[in-house]
Formats: sequence, C-alpha cells, structure tokens
Amino acid sequence: MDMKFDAQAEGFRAEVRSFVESNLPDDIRAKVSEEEMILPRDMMQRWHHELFKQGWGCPSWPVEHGGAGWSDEEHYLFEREIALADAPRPIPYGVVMLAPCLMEYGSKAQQEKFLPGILTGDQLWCQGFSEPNAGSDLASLKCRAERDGDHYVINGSKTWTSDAHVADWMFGLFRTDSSGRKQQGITFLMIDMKSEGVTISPLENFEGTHEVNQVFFDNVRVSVDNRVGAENEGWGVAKYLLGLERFGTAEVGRSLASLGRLKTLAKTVKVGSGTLLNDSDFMNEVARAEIALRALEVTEQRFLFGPGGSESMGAEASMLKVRGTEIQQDILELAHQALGYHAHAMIDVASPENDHNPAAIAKAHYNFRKTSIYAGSNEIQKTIIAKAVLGL
Amino acid sequence: MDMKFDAQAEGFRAEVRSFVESNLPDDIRAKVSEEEMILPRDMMQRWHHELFKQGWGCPSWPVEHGGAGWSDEEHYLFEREIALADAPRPIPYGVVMLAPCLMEYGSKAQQEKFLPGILTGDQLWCQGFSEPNAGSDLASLKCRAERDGDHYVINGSKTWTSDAHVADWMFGLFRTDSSGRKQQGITFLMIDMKSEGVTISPLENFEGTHEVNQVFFDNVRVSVDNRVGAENEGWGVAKYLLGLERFGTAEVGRSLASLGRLKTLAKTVKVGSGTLLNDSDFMNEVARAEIALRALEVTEQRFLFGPGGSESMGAEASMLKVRGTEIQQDILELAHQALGYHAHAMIDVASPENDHNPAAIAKAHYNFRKTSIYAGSNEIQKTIIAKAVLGL
Amino acid sequence: MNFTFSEEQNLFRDSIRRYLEETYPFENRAKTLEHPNGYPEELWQSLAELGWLALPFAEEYDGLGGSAVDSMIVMEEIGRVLLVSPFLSTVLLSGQLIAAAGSESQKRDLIPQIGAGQLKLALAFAEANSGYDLAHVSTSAVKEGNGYRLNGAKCAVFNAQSADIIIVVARTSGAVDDQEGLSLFRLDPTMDGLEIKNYRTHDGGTASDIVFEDLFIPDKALLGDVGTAYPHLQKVIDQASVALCAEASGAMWAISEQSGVYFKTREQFGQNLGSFQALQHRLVEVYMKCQLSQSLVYDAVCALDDFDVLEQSADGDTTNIAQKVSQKVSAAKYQVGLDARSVGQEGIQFHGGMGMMTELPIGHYYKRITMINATFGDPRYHLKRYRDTMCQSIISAT
Amino acid sequence: MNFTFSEEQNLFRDSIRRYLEETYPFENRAKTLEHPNGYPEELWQSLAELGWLALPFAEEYDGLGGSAVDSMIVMEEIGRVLLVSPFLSTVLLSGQLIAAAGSESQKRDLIPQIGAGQLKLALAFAEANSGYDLAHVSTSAVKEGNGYRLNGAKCAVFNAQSADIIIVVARTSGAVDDQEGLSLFRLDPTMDGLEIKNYRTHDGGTASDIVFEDLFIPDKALLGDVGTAYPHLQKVIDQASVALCAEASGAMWAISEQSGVYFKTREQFGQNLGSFQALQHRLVEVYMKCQLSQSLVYDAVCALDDFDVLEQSADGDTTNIAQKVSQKVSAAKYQVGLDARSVGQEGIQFHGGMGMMTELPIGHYYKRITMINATFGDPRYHLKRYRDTMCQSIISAT
Repeated sequence: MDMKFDAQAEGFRAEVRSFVESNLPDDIRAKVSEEEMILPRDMMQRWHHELFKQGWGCPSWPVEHGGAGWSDEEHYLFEREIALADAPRPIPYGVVMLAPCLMEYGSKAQQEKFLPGILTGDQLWCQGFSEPNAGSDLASLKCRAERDGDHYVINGSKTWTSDAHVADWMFGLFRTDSSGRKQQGITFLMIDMKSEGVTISPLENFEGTHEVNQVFFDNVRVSVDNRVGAENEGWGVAKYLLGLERFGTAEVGRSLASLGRLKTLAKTVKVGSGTLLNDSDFMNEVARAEIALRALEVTEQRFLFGPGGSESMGAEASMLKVRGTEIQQDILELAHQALGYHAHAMIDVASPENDHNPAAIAKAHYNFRKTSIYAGSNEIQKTIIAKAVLGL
Repeated sequence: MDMKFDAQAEGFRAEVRSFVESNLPDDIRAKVSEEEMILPRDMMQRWHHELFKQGWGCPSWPVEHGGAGWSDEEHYLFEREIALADAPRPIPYGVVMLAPCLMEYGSKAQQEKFLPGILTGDQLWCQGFSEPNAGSDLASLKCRAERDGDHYVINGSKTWTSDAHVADWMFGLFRTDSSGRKQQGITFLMIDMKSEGVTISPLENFEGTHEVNQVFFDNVRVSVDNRVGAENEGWGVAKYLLGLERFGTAEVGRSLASLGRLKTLAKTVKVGSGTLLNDSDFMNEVARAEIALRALEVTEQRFLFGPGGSESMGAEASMLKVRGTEIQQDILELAHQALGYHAHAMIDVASPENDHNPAAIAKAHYNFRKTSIYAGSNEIQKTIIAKAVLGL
Repeated sequence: MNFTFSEEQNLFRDSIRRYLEETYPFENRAKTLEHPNGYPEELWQSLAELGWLALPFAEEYDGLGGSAVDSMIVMEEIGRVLLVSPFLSTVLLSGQLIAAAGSESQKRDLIPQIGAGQLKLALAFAEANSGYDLAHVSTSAVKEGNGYRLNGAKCAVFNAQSADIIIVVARTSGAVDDQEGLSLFRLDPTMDGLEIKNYRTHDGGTASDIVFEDLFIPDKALLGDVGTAYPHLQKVIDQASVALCAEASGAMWAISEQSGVYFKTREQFGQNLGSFQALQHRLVEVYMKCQLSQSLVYDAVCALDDFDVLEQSADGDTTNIAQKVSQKVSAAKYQVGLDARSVGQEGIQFHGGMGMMTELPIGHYYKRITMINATFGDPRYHLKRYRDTMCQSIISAT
Repeated sequence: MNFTFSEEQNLFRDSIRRYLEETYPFENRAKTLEHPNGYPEELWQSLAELGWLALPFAEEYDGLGGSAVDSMIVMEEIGRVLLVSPFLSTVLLSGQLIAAAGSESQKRDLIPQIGAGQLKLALAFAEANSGYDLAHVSTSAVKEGNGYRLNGAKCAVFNAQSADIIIVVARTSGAVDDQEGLSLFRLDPTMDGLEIKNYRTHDGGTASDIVFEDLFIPDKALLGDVGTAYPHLQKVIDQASVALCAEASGAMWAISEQSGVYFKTREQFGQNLGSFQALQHRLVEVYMKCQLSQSLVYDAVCALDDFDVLEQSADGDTTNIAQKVSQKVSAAKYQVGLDARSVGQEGIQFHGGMGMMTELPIGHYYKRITMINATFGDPRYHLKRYRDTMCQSIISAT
C-alpha cells in the first residue's frame, strides 16, 4: 500500500499544471471559479482547442483515434489539475459519452463522420435521454421514432437537456417499439439539431439560469445511417454509455477548489473585530466538510488504484456520485452562509478588498441543488448500491 | 392561544409535587434517577400503594372504578410531576392497558375479579404480544390456543415480555384460527403465570440487564372465562388497547429530568482547569437537545390541548414516540460522552464530590437503544404516519 | 393551557388566505416581480384596507392592538404564498421600533400614517462587518450644532428603495461593540448626500447598501432619546425574528403539502412516488419537522405576548424575563431555520428535475427560507446565543 | 499510488483471521469474559507465537519491523471478532513508548520480552480531570535523593490488572498543562503503597484507577530522559489512535455484513427485511460510512508510515510534517468515531428486539465502539483538534 504518486506521475502532474497555468484564458477561469458548470459555446471551444493543440483534447480515447495513451494515474492527475485550476470540465456529451459508444457500436462510416469534429471540438453534442415522464425511470421513455423507408420520423419531446441550445447534434433514445418490456424497443439515434421540426424551448432554473431545455420533435426525419447499434437495441448502447464514467463522478478536484475558496472566504469575511476564522462553530463545519472530502478522495483513489484497478470498479462507483454531490452542496451552502447579510444581494456588493462575488456564491448554492438530482438521482444510486453491491 | 396553566391547574401541580416529595421513598427515587425503567416488584408495589392511598393509583380510570376524575390538564401535570421527581412510571400493563380493555370488552365477572387487584397494585400483569417471528408484524403471531371444552390449551411462546418474571398474570394474543387473514383468528386471553406448563426464560440485554423474557407454553390450560371479547376477535381488543396511550409516549417529563442531570454533569465534570461548561462544542449539543425537547413538549401540548383536545389526536401521536425516543437516546448518550475516561467503568468510579454514577449512566445509554425498537419500532411509527396522516 | 385560536383570529386568517389566493396566485409571480420594487403599489393599499398595516399598534395610534399571535397569522400566510412586500420592514420593524422608542409626538405623527398605508419605512441596522450582532455599529453620529454629522455605511437595508423614511441606527457614543450609545435617526431617502445602491434580493424583494459621508442631519431627525436605542432595537428584532419564523413555518407546510400532492400524482416505475418507502419515511421526517418548528414558533409567540403583558404591568425586574424570551426566540430561529432549510432541500429533491424549475414554487420557497436564515441571525448564530444564556443559567443555578 | 496489500500482508491477514475464527468464536464470548482479566492466559502465548507481539518493533530488538499498515491489519481483525486482550496496552502503547522514549539498554531489556510474550504492560496517562489532553498531568514526581516521590492519581489504566509493569506519566517540572516537564516511570504493580482499584469495562476488558501517595521510586524507574516524554507520548497515542480506528473499522464492516445477512433472512409482513426500501437506503448509508471510514484509516496509516520513513532519514524540520500527521489522525478518529457510532446504532435498530440481546454480537460491537470513542479523544475532541490546526494553516497561507 502506497498513497504517494511516483516521480514520473508527479512530473506529469507538474507538466499539466504548468500547461493549464499558461494556457487557460482568464475569462474562462473566472467563469469556472464562480462554479459555472455550463459555459457558453465559445468558451467550451476555445479551451478545448488549447487542449487539442496539446494533444489532450480527448485523452481517454484510444491512441489511434487521437487519445493520449495515458495510464489511470495520468488520467486521474490530469482531471485533478484541470479541476484545481478552475479549467472547464471536459466536454461531456461528445468527447466522454458519444465517442466511445461510436467506437464500440458505431459503423466505420459513423466514426469517420463524427469523431474528427468531436476531437477538434468543432462539433458539440447534447444528450436526449430524459423525458417529462421518464426521469429516474428512464426506460419508460415515449418519444417515438417511426420507421419510414430509410428514415425515422421522430415525434415527442426530450427534457432537461443540458447544452441543447449550444449543440450541433443530439444523440438520444427513442421508442421504436412499445409491444415488449419497456427496455426493449428503444433505439439510439443521432439527430442534427438544425433539422426541420426541432424546437428548443429553454427551461429556467429557479435561480434564474438557463442550462437545460425541452426539445420538441415534430416529424423530424433522421436517416437510418444515424442509428447506433441495431433497431430496438438502444438500451444496451445507453447502458454502455452510462457505465463509461470512471473518473470524476466524485468531482473531488472541483470540491477541493471550492473548499479552498471557502477557506479564503472565512479568512476574508470580517465579523466584528475579527473574521469568520474566529467563529469556531463555523470553522467546525468547514473542518467537517474538509474531512468528508478527504474521505471521498481516498475512497475514489482506492476504487481506481486498488486491486484490479479501475476496471474492477462496479456499482460501488455510485457512492462516489452520492457523497460527491452531497459534499459539493455542503461546501457551496457554507460559502453562502458565510456571507451574512451580503447573502441577499443579486449583484456584487462585496467591498473592493474582497475578491469574492456574493451573487455568484448564492447562485452556485442554489444551482448545485440539481447535482443530487441529475445523472441518476441519489435515490436511484442508492437503490443501485442496495441491489448490485449489497445484494438486497 | 394561551400556553399558561391556570391557577387551579397550578394549584393541582403544587399538590402533586408536594405529595411526591413527601411520599416517594429514597431508594425508589434513586433507582429511577439512574434511568431504570423496570423496577423490582417490591418497588413497583410500594410506590403504587402510596398513590393508591391518595386515591391516585389508577387516576385515568372512570371514577366509579376508582379513578380520579381529572381533566386532561390534571392528568398531564400529574404525569409531568411524577416524572420530574423521578417517581416510577405508572404500572403499565395492568393499570394502563388491561383495565380499560376489561371495562370496554370484559364481562362484569372479569371486571369484578381483576380490577380490584389492579387498583390496589397487589396484582401485577405482563403483556404477551410479541413472538420470535412476530415483532413489528404482530398479526403474524403463531402461539396456538386450541379449544378443548371450556378451556383453551396453549402451546408456543411469547418473547421480549417485560415484567414476565414479576407478574402474576399475563394478557396476550393467541392464534385460535389460521384459516383466514392473519388479523382474524386471534383471541385475547388472560393467563395465570403460575399455571402448569408456563416456563419463563430470562433474556439478557447486551448491557447485562434482565428486563424481558421469553415465556414458553406447554399445554397450558386457560378457562374460557379468561377470554376477553369473542373468540377470534382479539385483534380488535388489541387495537383498542394499543390506541389507549395518549399521555406520556413522548416521555417529555423523564427527558427533562435526564436533561437536568446532564446539565449538572456538565457543571460537575472537570476538564483541565474548568468544567465541561467551558466546552462550547459539547454545550452546543446540550443546547440542541434542550431545544429539540422543548419542541417536542410543545407539540405534545398542542396535540392534547388544541382544538378538539386529546380525543382528536390520531396517528400524529406516532411522532411523539419517534422524536421522544430519539431525544431520550440523545440525552443519555451525551451524558455518557460527558464522562470521558470514566465512561469505561462498570463500577462507580466517580470521585466522592460528584453525585453521578458513571456505570449507571453508561448502562442507561446502552439500554435506551431499545426505546426506538419497542412498543412499535420507529420505522413502524413512520409508516403509520405516512399512511394515516399523509395518505401515502 | 389551550392552543385554540379565537373566532376572530380564525376569521382573520380566512380573510387573509382568501385574499392572497385570489390576488397573489403563484402563476403570476414572475410578472409581479417585474415591478421595480417586487410588488405592485395597489397591493399596499389593499393590505391597509385589510387591516394588516395597523395590526400590531395600540388603539390610541389608530392601531388594532393585535398580539404577536395575530402577527404570526399574517406571517404564516405570507410564507405560504411567498408574498413580497415591505410589510415586515414597515410595520414589524420600523413601525414597532417607533412604537417602542419614539417620543409620544413621533408616535402620534407616524404610526397612524403607517396604519393607513400612507408611509413606508425601512430600517438600516446591519453593517458589512456586524455579522448578526446588533450592538456592532460603527456608523457614527457626532453632535454638531443643531444636528448630527453621520459617517459610515449600512448594508442590506430591506425595502429602502420603496421607503418614504429610512430609520438609521448610529452610534452617538461608546465603542464599536457597546450596547450603550446607539441612537435612531429618521432620514428622507431623497435627501442630498445619501449614497444609495439598490439591488434585488434572491427572494424577489429589494435591498440597499447606503453610505453616509459627512451627512448633516437636524436634531429633529432623532427618534426617541439619544443613546438608548439598543434595548428597543433588540426587542423589535426579536419580535421580527419570530415573525420570520412564522413565515418560514408557513413555507414549510406549503412545501410539505405540495410534496405530498406530487407524491400522489407523479409516477415512476409504474408506481406513485409516494409508494416508495424510502420517500415515505423522508416525507414523514419533513412532516415532523413542520410540526416541531410550528411548536417553537407558538412557544416564542406566546412568550412575546406574555412579556408584553408583564411589561405593561411593570412591577418588578423584567430583565430576567426578557432574557428568557430572547432565549425562546433563539430556540425558534435556530430550529425553524435548520428545519426549514432541510425541508426546502428535501422538497426540491422530492420533485426531481421539476424541483429545479422556476415555474414551480418549490425552489422559490427554498430561496426565501435561505434569505430568512440570513436575516437577524442564522441557525448557528442563534444556537450560540441560546447556548450562552443556557450556560449562564446552569452556572447561576444552585 | 496503489492500495494493494503485499502477498505477505495478505497471508498475515489470512492467518490472523483463521486463528481468530477457530479459537475465538462469538459463541464462547460470555464464557471467555469470565476469566478475571477478560481473556485466557493461553491466548497471550498464542499471540506471541503468531508474531503479533513482536510485530511493530525493530529487528535489533527481536522485532518483525512491521509497518503501521501491518498493525492496522491486526487491529481490523481484532475489531471483527471483538477480541479482548492487552495487545494494544502492551505492544502498541507501552512497547512503542519504550521504543520511542526508552534508553538503549531499556529497549534491549524490555522489548524482546514483550515480543516473546513474557511481559505485559499498561500505560497510566489519563487523569480524572485531564479530559483527552495528554499534557494535562497533575501527578507529580519530585526528585528526592536517589529517586522520586510520586503524588497524584491516574484513571482508566487499561489492563493494569494483568500487567507486569505499569508505565506512569508524571510531571517532573512545569505547570499542570505544560507539554514540557513530563517524564515516564516504570512501576511494579505489586509494590507497596500503590493503591489500585481494578474494575471491568463495558467492552469486556479491565482497567484500574491508581493513586500514588508519597510513593518513593528509585531513579532507575525512569524511562528515557527526564522531562522529555510529551512528544513521544503524543506520537505513540497518535499511532494507537489510528490502531483503534482500524479496530472500529473492522467492527463497522462486521456490523454492515451481519445486518445484510439479517436483512436477507429475517421476514416481516411476508417479505425479507431487505426488500423494504427505507431499510435498503439506510443499509447503503451504513455501507458508505464503512467505505469512507476505511479510507481515512488508510490515509492516517500511510501518513504514519511515511512519517517514520521521513523521520529516519531525518534531514530537515519534521515539526510541520508531524502536525500534518496528527491532523490526519484526528480526521480519522473524528470521522471513524462518528460513523462507527452511527453504524452501531443502526445495526442494533436493524436487528429490532434481537439487536438488544446479549447473545448477538451487535450490541457488543456498539459497546466496544463507544469505548473506542472514549479513548484518546472522542469525535468532538478530534474535530476541534483538526479545526485548530486547519485554522492555523489558513492563517499562515498567503
């Protein structure tokens, strides 16, 4: 048992750190440091382009497709450094999700058509899974794709679709057969967002941001060439896709960055003649959060670098998502509480000597309530653990 | 809305207080102040006799049977003062449970036979409900009572039977018919504990006390005269019985007494040059417990003295049991934590200037883990609230 | 002991609820918030007509002589519908402060106008570094000729933007944390030299940060006696804290009820959400928190009313009673704040993706609850305040 | 980075587990505890033969040179089966303290005997008023002729009753809370004038309260150098704290697994308990706590081992590193303590009435967990210790 990274890995870490320091644009860093998860298209692409030039655009891909050929440790350290430096998360839907699916299930033609644009970041994707009546119970989705010659005709809608308003393409699950079990009869299709009949309706979060959308399909025609896997067998593709994320579901790097900001805040916020650092009750909670985060961090490392390595990680990974989001929410909530009366303001009312923005802190606190809901709610994750790990 | 008791009620309170002060034997007070719930037969009877002489032995009974004819406020204040003064709880099985059932369902002969002994406290009872495979799921009980002329012949066992080792009689539920729904075919019988074929096997709690028993029945013959209600209709009697307890499930009075001891402990336990009172983290938890207890106290009062009075209290009462036991456990656990290294000792190691007994505090902490399990586990209570109050 | 509302109180609550249901449905919220102050002017006149604005004041100032219980009823209903208005600022903060600290002529002048809806007020007490400590006032008012020279800054002055008068807490003597030496001044928000930065708050209201730089104000701006503001301020903030607890309690019940409805109608995996036992037990926790928080609101409200009676009879020392009342206020503000936060978070989680959407009330309840916690002290602050008093009484107990 | 145990370590764990399963089944517990010291003497000889007693010591003292990871393995297995023995007292407390603070000749004399199972020791450090502060020592040792005069009292001296030697922490100089001025003395428990009160502990072990009244002890009883004990004591208690965390972690996993088995076999309402979703989610919480606590144990154990390496290389200042190690120890002792408590309580609750019975292990795990929390600092104490260090580093960070 050895919890230290070796010299080679530490060298790699230093390389990543210095790359990010030199190449991450200030405006993007500032946005991410305010806990913005969903960036404007322009920012996503500018940053991805920097990474692409370095050969790090899609590092997890096989080398023949443009991947970096890193070890698990290198992947881990890359994501960690990216997160600590307030660089954007990897582009999720194209790079992390669709591309590996295409490599596994896609035709040669599909791979040639789509992978290059994803690699360069010129082509952005969104994911069409959830529907108004199919959230946690994804398999009960109803948005229809009816076969019409060598096309599917899509009618219905998808909802809570992140990035639909910035994406060029959507991949998604559609109902092609309703006769059997609900997991059957689902087909995985790719849709050009500029197709006729696609309408994107923005959904506003209660704190005022627009991150997700409802996407309506009115007789949208999609060529069968854009189907991944066989007809009615999309559920298998989706399961493969949802099992891909080994790194990062715990978001430890982000939370470390947020915790760092929280500590700075405690040092900065003046209360009476001192600062919040003198408030032992508040600092107890910061300490509690830091310890919880460290426990999560080591747990993730144990899963990744234990016997069997990351390949052996199964449903245990669900706990990384559950605790990871709980801790994120906890830290951001504490930051909001630290503001005292400044917590009310929807504009930046901080005094000039402080470098925090109360309005952004409040917004992050509210907005991050979503993290325990999205990507498989924490309740769903617990049920997965109960069944797959505990055998209940 | 008025949260004060009127002058008459306060006068009554003073009367009870002074009565208990003059008449509660020191040895009994000491036992109860160490959080002993189940007292030796002798203590139960000595204290009950004091109350009986005062006309307060079975105050909740109708006056014609020897009750005190008190108002809800007077009942409430009586139980509060009894608890605050570390007097024993009312004798549960005979006085509080069986007697009202006999008044509702029993024959004149049964009432004449049993009520006088219960009233004087000469006759002690225990309750035979739970079985090894019928705990939370009480209706699945299997202990058989087969009809043989004008007798029932009982075979099987009852478990977690408090007081079986001190009781003269047991009332309980027995299976007389297995053909229908499990709630049907249950009969309510009263059994002389000295009957042939009754064996009492003590069960030891993990902290070493003997409070409960398993009671075995080997062809025990019970006259049909000792049946309450009709054959196969015991479930209705039991439901009536279990719905009787309006006062006291929250155990607010006891917890107030325990909290008072906890505060004294905080003032007494020396840590460094001060006492635990200087430990703001510890005192935060005491404050938290005190506030939670006050919330529970007022909630109970609202249920008892709100519109409709105590008669209108329904399944809401389940929350009094849930929170009441949580708070009890919390307070006793804090007391144990307050002891530091003295927490280890199974004997009284306190220095003579302290009047607390570490061994008793530890024992109470451990033993009170049962309170969230017995009398309908807190999980069962929550399910009751979910269905009966929230309509889920 | 009884927890029954009087018939009058029941009628009053019914009238409030009916009025708010009719005129303030959640569907109109987004539109209503577009008003620059977060509410339409006609609302204020309606509240005056309904008697809210005169509610807590003595009859001699054209008030209705309402009790803390009456104010609680209003605030609970406000909490249910997320009403944005300067009711708290004008009536329960500024109005009550004038009633407590003002001279007889000031009361006669101002309170009837408040009750009639002719005057809106804001109270400037918090400062950037004050935390939740009311005595921490560094804004100074130095006597100069026939007036005072004001220097300093106030933050989070709720509803200053729509106020006709701003009451400022300033230090006329003593060190920055002293309870002694605080005075109250009434300011005209339109006066020259007042630097006001207005902003919207997360719960749909408005607040302002205000800077005073060598601002001269005349003697007649002084409210009540010089240097004696603290105990009045403390008492009024305690009362207003309980009012906020009642508002939070109203919001909690609404969340609990709406979650129950959602559980009964929303299907996942072919079942109502409400049939999943893990969710059932969590909604039961929410329900229990609503009940327990409600109880502490009642406890504090009754303590306020009893204290008022005691104070009016005025025999004996009331300091000890005042401290006990403050302790009950802190108990409520702590527990209600904590429970409301947790109920709000559970409410969002229960609603899944829908819980994040602006078109459902659930997230707005959570924002309001969060803002209530950041007003007059958050749960941590009040637990500490409670604890300190508790430890004092343990020490002084024999 | 890797979390794989070496093959040797895996074999070691297997041998421990097999031995304990065979010789220490829970069914025999009540009987075993009837031994006056809570364990049979032959157990100690077996542990010596299995190599436990020489495990952490350097090879030059006939030790096996085991790491903190190796000790963790033993303690996890001890935790699973609730083994009562003086292993911690003798090996990890007293033995390690001799190894850290003793003179060369004392080490050569004592450590091989410990490893061979010929010597059992107990460490007397806590006092009635010390709380969990190691520096709070009022027991005094005053120089007198060719020895010291001891006055004071120690409490909760674990396993003193079966010890051949008791090591006493006493103050040879300084004020009652000073870290400077603490010394170690070895005492023969049978010596005249030692007032020992033995008692059983709730987890089946033994402890003693000891009073020294003008007790004269010769110079040669001094262990190591006079007045320098604190840093050694601090370090050894940190190591032993992590060992207790490992023991608690072993107990937590056992509770989690046994609860899982109970859930799959116990029926209520015609279903396995494990099919009730509310219980499922709660067992998942228990499982997650086991994992997370385990991680902090690993974190602290690796920090101890790394520190040992750093200290042996001994270039540069180790104070800063020592503080970081202590912080990790507190993180583990806090979180494991809190989680173990909650897992223990849930375990009892999951088992219903059976959970209260002495014939099931579940309540005994809870008692041991509670005692672990009351040893070397409870979660509250360690959170405070962690917090204070954290605040220091926030202040010193630029």
